[in-house]
Amino acid sequence: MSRSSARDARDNPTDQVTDMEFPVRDSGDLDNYENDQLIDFYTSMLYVRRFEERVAEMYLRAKIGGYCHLNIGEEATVVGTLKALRKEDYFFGSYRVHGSAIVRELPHGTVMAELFGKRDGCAKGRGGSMHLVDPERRFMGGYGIVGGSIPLSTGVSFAIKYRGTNEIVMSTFGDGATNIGAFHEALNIASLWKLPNLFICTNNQYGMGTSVARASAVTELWKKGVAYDIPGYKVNGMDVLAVYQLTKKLVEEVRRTSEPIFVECVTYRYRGHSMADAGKNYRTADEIDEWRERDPVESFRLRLLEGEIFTQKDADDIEEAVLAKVQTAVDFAERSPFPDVAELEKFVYAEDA
Amino acid sequence: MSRSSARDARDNPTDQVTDMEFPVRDSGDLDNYENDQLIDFYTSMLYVRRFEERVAEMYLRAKIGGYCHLNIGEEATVVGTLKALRKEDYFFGSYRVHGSAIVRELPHGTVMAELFGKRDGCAKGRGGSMHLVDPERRFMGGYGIVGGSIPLSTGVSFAIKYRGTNEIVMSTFGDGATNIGAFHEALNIASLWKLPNLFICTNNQYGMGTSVARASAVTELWKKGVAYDIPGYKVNGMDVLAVYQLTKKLVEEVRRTSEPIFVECVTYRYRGHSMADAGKNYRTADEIDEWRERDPVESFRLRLLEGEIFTQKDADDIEEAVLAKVQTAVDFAERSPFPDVAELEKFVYAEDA
Amino acid sequence: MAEITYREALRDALIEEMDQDPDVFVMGEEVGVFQGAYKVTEGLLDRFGEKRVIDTPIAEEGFVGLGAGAAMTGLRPVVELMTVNFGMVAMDQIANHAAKISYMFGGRLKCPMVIRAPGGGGQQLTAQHSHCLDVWFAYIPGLKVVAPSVPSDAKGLLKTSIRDDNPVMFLEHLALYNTKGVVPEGEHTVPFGEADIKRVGSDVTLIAHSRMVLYALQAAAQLSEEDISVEVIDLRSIRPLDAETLVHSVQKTHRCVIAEEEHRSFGVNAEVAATIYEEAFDYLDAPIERVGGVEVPMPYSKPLEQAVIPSPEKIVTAVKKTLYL
Amino acid sequence: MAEITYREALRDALIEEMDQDPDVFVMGEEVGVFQGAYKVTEGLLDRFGEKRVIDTPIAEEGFVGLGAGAAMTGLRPVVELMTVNFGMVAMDQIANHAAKISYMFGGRLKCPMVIRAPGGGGQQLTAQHSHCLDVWFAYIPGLKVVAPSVPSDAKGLLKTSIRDDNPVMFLEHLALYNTKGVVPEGEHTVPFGEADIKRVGSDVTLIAHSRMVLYALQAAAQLSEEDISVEVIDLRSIRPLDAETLVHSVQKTHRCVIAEEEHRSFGVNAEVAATIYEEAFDYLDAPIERVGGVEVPMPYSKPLEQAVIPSPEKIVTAVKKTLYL
Ligand SMILES: Cc1ncc(C[n+]2csc(CCOP(=O)(O)OP(=O)(O)O)c2C)c(N)n1
Ligand SMILES: Cc1ncc(C[n+]2csc(CCOP(=O)(O)OP(=O)(O)O)c2C)c(N)n1
Ligand SMILES: [Mg+2]
Ligand SMILES: [Mg+2]
Repeated sequence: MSRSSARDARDNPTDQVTDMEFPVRDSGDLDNYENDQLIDFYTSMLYVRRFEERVAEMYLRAKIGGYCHLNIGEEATVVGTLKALRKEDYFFGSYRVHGSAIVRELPHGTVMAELFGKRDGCAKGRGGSMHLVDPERRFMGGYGIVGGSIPLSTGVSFAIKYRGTNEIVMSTFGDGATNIGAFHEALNIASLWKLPNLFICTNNQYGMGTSVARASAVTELWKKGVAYDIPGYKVNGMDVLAVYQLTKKLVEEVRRTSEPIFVECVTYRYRGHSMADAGKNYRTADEIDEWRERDPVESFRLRLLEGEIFTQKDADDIEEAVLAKVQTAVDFAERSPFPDVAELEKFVYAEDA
Repeated sequence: MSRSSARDARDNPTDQVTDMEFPVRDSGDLDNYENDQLIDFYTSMLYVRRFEERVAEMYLRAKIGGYCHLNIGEEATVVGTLKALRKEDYFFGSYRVHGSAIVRELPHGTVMAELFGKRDGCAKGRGGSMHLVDPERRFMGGYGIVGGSIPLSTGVSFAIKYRGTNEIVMSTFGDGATNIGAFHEALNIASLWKLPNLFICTNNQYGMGTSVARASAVTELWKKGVAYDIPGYKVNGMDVLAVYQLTKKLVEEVRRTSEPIFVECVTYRYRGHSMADAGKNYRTADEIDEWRERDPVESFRLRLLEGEIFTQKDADDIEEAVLAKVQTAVDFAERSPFPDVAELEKFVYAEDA
Repeated sequence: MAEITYREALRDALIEEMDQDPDVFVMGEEVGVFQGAYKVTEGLLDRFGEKRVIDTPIAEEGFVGLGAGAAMTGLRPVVELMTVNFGMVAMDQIANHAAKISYMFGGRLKCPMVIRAPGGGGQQLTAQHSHCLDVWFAYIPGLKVVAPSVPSDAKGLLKTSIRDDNPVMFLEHLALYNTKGVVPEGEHTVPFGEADIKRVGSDVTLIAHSRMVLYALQAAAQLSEEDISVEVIDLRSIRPLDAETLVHSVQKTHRCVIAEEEHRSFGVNAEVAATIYEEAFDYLDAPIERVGGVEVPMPYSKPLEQAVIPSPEKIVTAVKKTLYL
Repeated sequence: MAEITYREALRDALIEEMDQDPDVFVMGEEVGVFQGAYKVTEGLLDRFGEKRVIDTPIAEEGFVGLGAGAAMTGLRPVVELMTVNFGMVAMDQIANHAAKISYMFGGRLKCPMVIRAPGGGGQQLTAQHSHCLDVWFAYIPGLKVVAPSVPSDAKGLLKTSIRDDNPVMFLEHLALYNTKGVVPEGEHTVPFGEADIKRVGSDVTLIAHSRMVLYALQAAAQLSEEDISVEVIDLRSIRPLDAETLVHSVQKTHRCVIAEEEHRSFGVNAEVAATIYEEAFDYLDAPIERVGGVEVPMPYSKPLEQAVIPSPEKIVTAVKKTLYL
C-alpha cells in the first residue's frame, strides 16, 4: 500500500489562490482604470460607509428595529464584487446586505424606507433590514437563515441554464455560513450540474463572536471548493481594486464556462455583529485597530490622492454629496407612511399580491 | 495577483491515498496472518453472504417486511472494517447493516428475530432491518435517514473525549451520504474538535440508482475529507486483507491521536438497492459480472486454497457450519413470539422501558 | 372515463402539464433513470429528456432550495421528496424559505413550486420512515397543502398545484399508489379549498383525508348494514381548509367523527374539530370523536404497526359512540 | 425568596445542575466566549471552562445530532438553539433521531438531552425569525415539550428537563428574558405534565402558555374590574398535556378561552380545545374561543407586527364573547 504523492492535488484547479499581503497595493496600476471608474468606486464605498453610519444612528433613535447588521469595514468587498456584476446578472445576499443593495442601485430611499418599516420600502415594509429585495435589479433578496440563500441561488443559475440565457448568479455569504449543510449541498450540486454561480464568501473573520479558527477545521476558506472541484480564489477584501479586478474576471469566466467559482474576500467588520452586539468581548481592541489601519475607504482615498486621480477638494465634495444623498434617503423614509394594517394579510399568497 | 503553487496541497495530509488496482492481491502476504485469523475472515464473509441470502429468501416468503437492504458483494468491506475494531469501540451504521451486526457478534438469532419483527429481536421488534442495535456490544444502531447517523456518531466520540477514555467510534455510511448536509457539518466538527472518529465510506458505486458520478462533483470520495483537513484513504473494498490491514492501522491511529480519519472502501452491491429493487435498470449486466469476478468471498477462498491455508474440504466444512448457523438464527426467529400488542406504548419514553 | 391507478393519475397530470408548459420540470432523487422510487415518474425521462426530468444527489435541502430558487424566476418545478420523512432535512427551505418568499418580499417575488411527497404507515417502514407530517405543513402560512385520496383528485389537484403560483405541499400516500378509480378524461382540475363529499349520509359526518378516506368509506359501508347513514367528507385540501362544507354537513347530521392516520394529538384533526365546534357548537348532539394513530414512533413488527394505524373497525366504533350506541 | 429575571432563573438552573452533575454540559452557538446570544449562559464559560461550555460552528444539524449522540452514552447535554427558528435546519435530528432513539431501539438506548430554544415575535425579527413552532414539537411522540412563562417555572422546569431521561424541547420566549418573578430558593423543580393555575377564577377558564400567560393575566386583571372572574391556567408542559387540570377548571367555569401566540390554526390551541370539548362537552355553555396570531409570515413593520400578535385586548374580547357580552 503505497501512498500516492500530491499528484491529484497538483492537477486540481482548486489550488489557485491569489497572494495576499496586508497592506496591499498590488491590485494593479491605477492607470488601468478610467478616472471616473476609480472615483465611482470611491464614492460607492463612501456611500456605503455613510449610509450605514446613518442606519446605526437611526437604529439608536428607534426608527429602525429588529436585527440590523452593518457592512462598515467591508466596503471594498461589497463595492468590488457588485460593480463587477452586469445589470442582467442576479445577486443573492445574506442578512448583512444594506451595502450590496445600494451599490446595486436599488432606489436608495426604498432601502432606507424598508429599514424604517414603511410602505414605500423595497419590500413594502414586510422584510426589513434582512430582507431587502428588488427583482427589477435582479437583487433576489437578503435572507436571515445562515446558508439558506445558497440553495436558492443555485435555483436561479439552474433556471438560467434551463432557459439557455447568459446571465450569472453572484451568491454571497459569510465565513460562518461555510460550516452549514446547505452550503455543502448547494456547492456540490452547482459543480455537478455546472451552474453559473459565482460564490463569494465574505470572510470578515467572525461569525458573531466565533472566529473562523474556532468554527472551521479549514481556515483557508477558498479551499472549501476543493471538495466540489470548484476553483477557489482568495483576495484582499480591503482593496476595492483587487476585489473588482478578480471578480470582474471571474464573473466573465463563470459566464463563459457556465461553471461555478468560489472566491474568499478577506475583510473585517468594525462594528459588532448586529446593532445588539458591542463587538468587543470576543476580540481585542488592537485587532480592530490593526484592521482599521487598512480601512478600505480611507486607504483608497489616500491612493487616489497620491495617484492624483482627485484632489482633497474633490474628496470633500464627494463627502458632501454622499451625505446629502443619504439625507434624501432618510427624508424619503421619514415621509413614507407605515403600511396599512388593513393590508396585513396581503402577499401571503401570490394571488393576494 | 499571482497564483500560488500547490504548496498548501502538498503539505496537506489529506493527499494520502492507497493505490488501488483491480483485481488485487497486494494486501500483504498471507504469512503476516495467523491461519486462524484468515479462516475467521473467510468464515465471517461467508456467514454474511449466507445470512443475507437467507434474509432475501425470508423476505420473499414474507417473513420479513419493510425496507430491506443486503450487504451481498460488500462482505470484504464489512468484515475487514469490523474485525479491526476493538470490543470497547463503538460502531454506527446506516440502514444496510445486517452484515456489520453479525460480524460485531450480536447474538445472531436476535438479528434474524429483529428482521422477523419478533419479541426477541435485538430491538424487541420495534426497529426491524434498518435499526439493529446492541449497546452491550457498542453497536449503536442502524439508521434510516441518509447521513443522519453521522452527527450522532460524533456525539459518542465527543463523549469519549469528555470522559477521557480511550475508545474510538467507527462511523459508516454510503457514497450517496457524502452529498448531504449532515455529513458536512459532522465532519467539520469532528476535525475541529479532534474527535476520535474513523469515518468509513462504503462506496458501492451507487446510491439507489444514481452512480457516484451522477451525484457527486468529486468522485474520488476519499478526497472529501480535504475540506475538513481530515486525512483520506482509499482501499480496495473487495479485498478483506487490504481493508483489514488499513483499517486496523487507522483504528489505532485515531485512538492514538484522537483525530478523525476518512476511508473510502471501494466495493459493489450485487443485488438491488433494497429487496424492492431488481437493481438492473441503472447499470449493465456486464458491470455486475465484472464486479462478481472480484467476488470478495470467492476470491479469498481461492487465495486461501492457493496459500494452503485450508483445503477444499475445510472450506466445505465451513460452508456447512455457516449454513447450520444461519439455520439456528432462523429457527430462533421463528420460535420467538411477536411482541405483545399490550406493550405497544412501551419504550416511547425512557421511563416506560 | 378510464379506471386508472392513483400512480397513473399522478403521472398523467405530470405529463399533461409538462406537455403544456415548458417551464414545468420534475426533479428529485431517482425520478429519472430509476423511473421513480415508487414509479410515479416512470417513463418521464424517455419522454421529456434529462433537461426536464432531473435526478438529484441525496441532498433534500439543496434541491428543494434549488427548486424554490428556480421558481422565483418563474419556472414551475415539481420536486419529489422520495418520502415526506426526508422533508425533515429540507424543512428550513420549505417552511422558512419557500413559504415566505412572497410575503417577506412584499409580493415582489413568488415561488410557484410543487413538492410531491408520499407518506404514511402500514408497510413496516418503521419509525424514521412512516410519517405523514400533514399538520407541520398545514401550520405554515404561505404554503398550500393538499392530500388526495383517490385517482381523480390526485390528478385534478396535481394539475391545480402545478398551475398555482405558490409553494404547494402535495401529500401522497404510499398505500394509495396501486388503488384504482375513475378519472375524467381530458382537462380535469380540482380546486383548492374544496372538501368533497365522497358519500352522502344523514346520521353522522365522517371526515378524513388521504388513505383514511378509504377506511372511512369502508366503515360507512359497514355501518349502512346496520342502517346507520354516514356522510363521508374528504378534506382533500388541508390548507386552505373548507370549513363551510364540514360545518354544513355537521349542521345536518349533528354528529361528527374525524379520522386521521398519524398521531391522534396535535394533528389536523384537532384543528378540524376545533373549527367545527366553533361554527356548529349548537348543532352537535355529541362530542366529536377523533380517531388517530397511537402515539408512538412507528414500530416495525407487523402486529404492532397494525395496532398503531386507525382501522375501519375503530372508525365504526367511533361513529357508534357519537350515536351513543 | 428572591425576585430574579427569567434569564437569571434559567442560568441558575444551569449552574445548579452543572455543579451537581459533571455529565451536564452546555453547547451551542455563542454560548461561551460571546456569553450567549441572549446572555442566558453569561459567566458559564468562566465558571465551568471550555470543556463544559462549548461554542459550536453554525451547524445546527451537526451539533444537535452530536448532542443526541453524546446523550446516548449517558451524558446530559443542554443544547441551545440560538432561536427556535434555527431548529428547522435540525428538525431531522430532533424529531426523526433524538425522539426515536428510545423506541426504535426497543428501549435499549436513551437520549437524555435538553434543547433550549427561545422563540416568539414582537421584536421585529421578521418572517424567518419569529416562529414558536410549539405544535411541531408537541406532535412528535418521544419528545417532551415545555414552555415556561415565569422565572420560577423556568428554573424548575429546566432542572426537571436536565434530569429527565428523554429529549426535552425547552421553549423559551425572547420577550420574557427580562421579566421578573419570585423564585423559591434552594432545590426547586417543577414536574412535567402539570399545568399551573396562575390565577383562580370562576367565570371563565383562560388557558395560555409562554408569553401569552402574561397577556392572559393582564386580561384577567382588566376583566376583574368589570367583575368578571377569570381563571388563568398556564399549560407549562405541552407534551405531556395536563388535560385533567384544564377539564376540571372548565367543569367549574363552563367557559373557556385559549390564547396562543403563533398562528391561530393548527396550533397547540386546537389540541387543547379539542381535548376539552371531548372531556367537558356537556359542561360548556359556549364554544371555546381561540385567540391566536394572524396567519401571516411575520412582517417587519412595527404596526403590522403588533397587529399579528394577540394582545390582552383581544383576549378580553374573547373572554367576553364566551359570556355572550
Ligand atoms: C441557521 C442559522 N443559525 C444561526 C443563526 C444566527 N446567526 C445569525 S448571523 C450569524 C453569524 C453568521 O456569520 P457569518 O456567516 O460569518 O456572516 P457575518 O455575520 O459575519 O456577515 C449567526 C450565528 C442564523 N441566522 N441561522
Ligand atoms: C435524507 C434521505 N433521503 C433519501 C433517502 C432514501 N434513500 C434511502 S437509501 C438511499 C441511497 C443511499 O445511498 P448510499 O449512501 O450510497 O448507501 P447504499 O444504499 O449504497 O449503501 C436513499 C436515497 C433517505 N433514507 N434519507
Ligand atoms: Mg463572518
Ligand atoms: Mg452506495
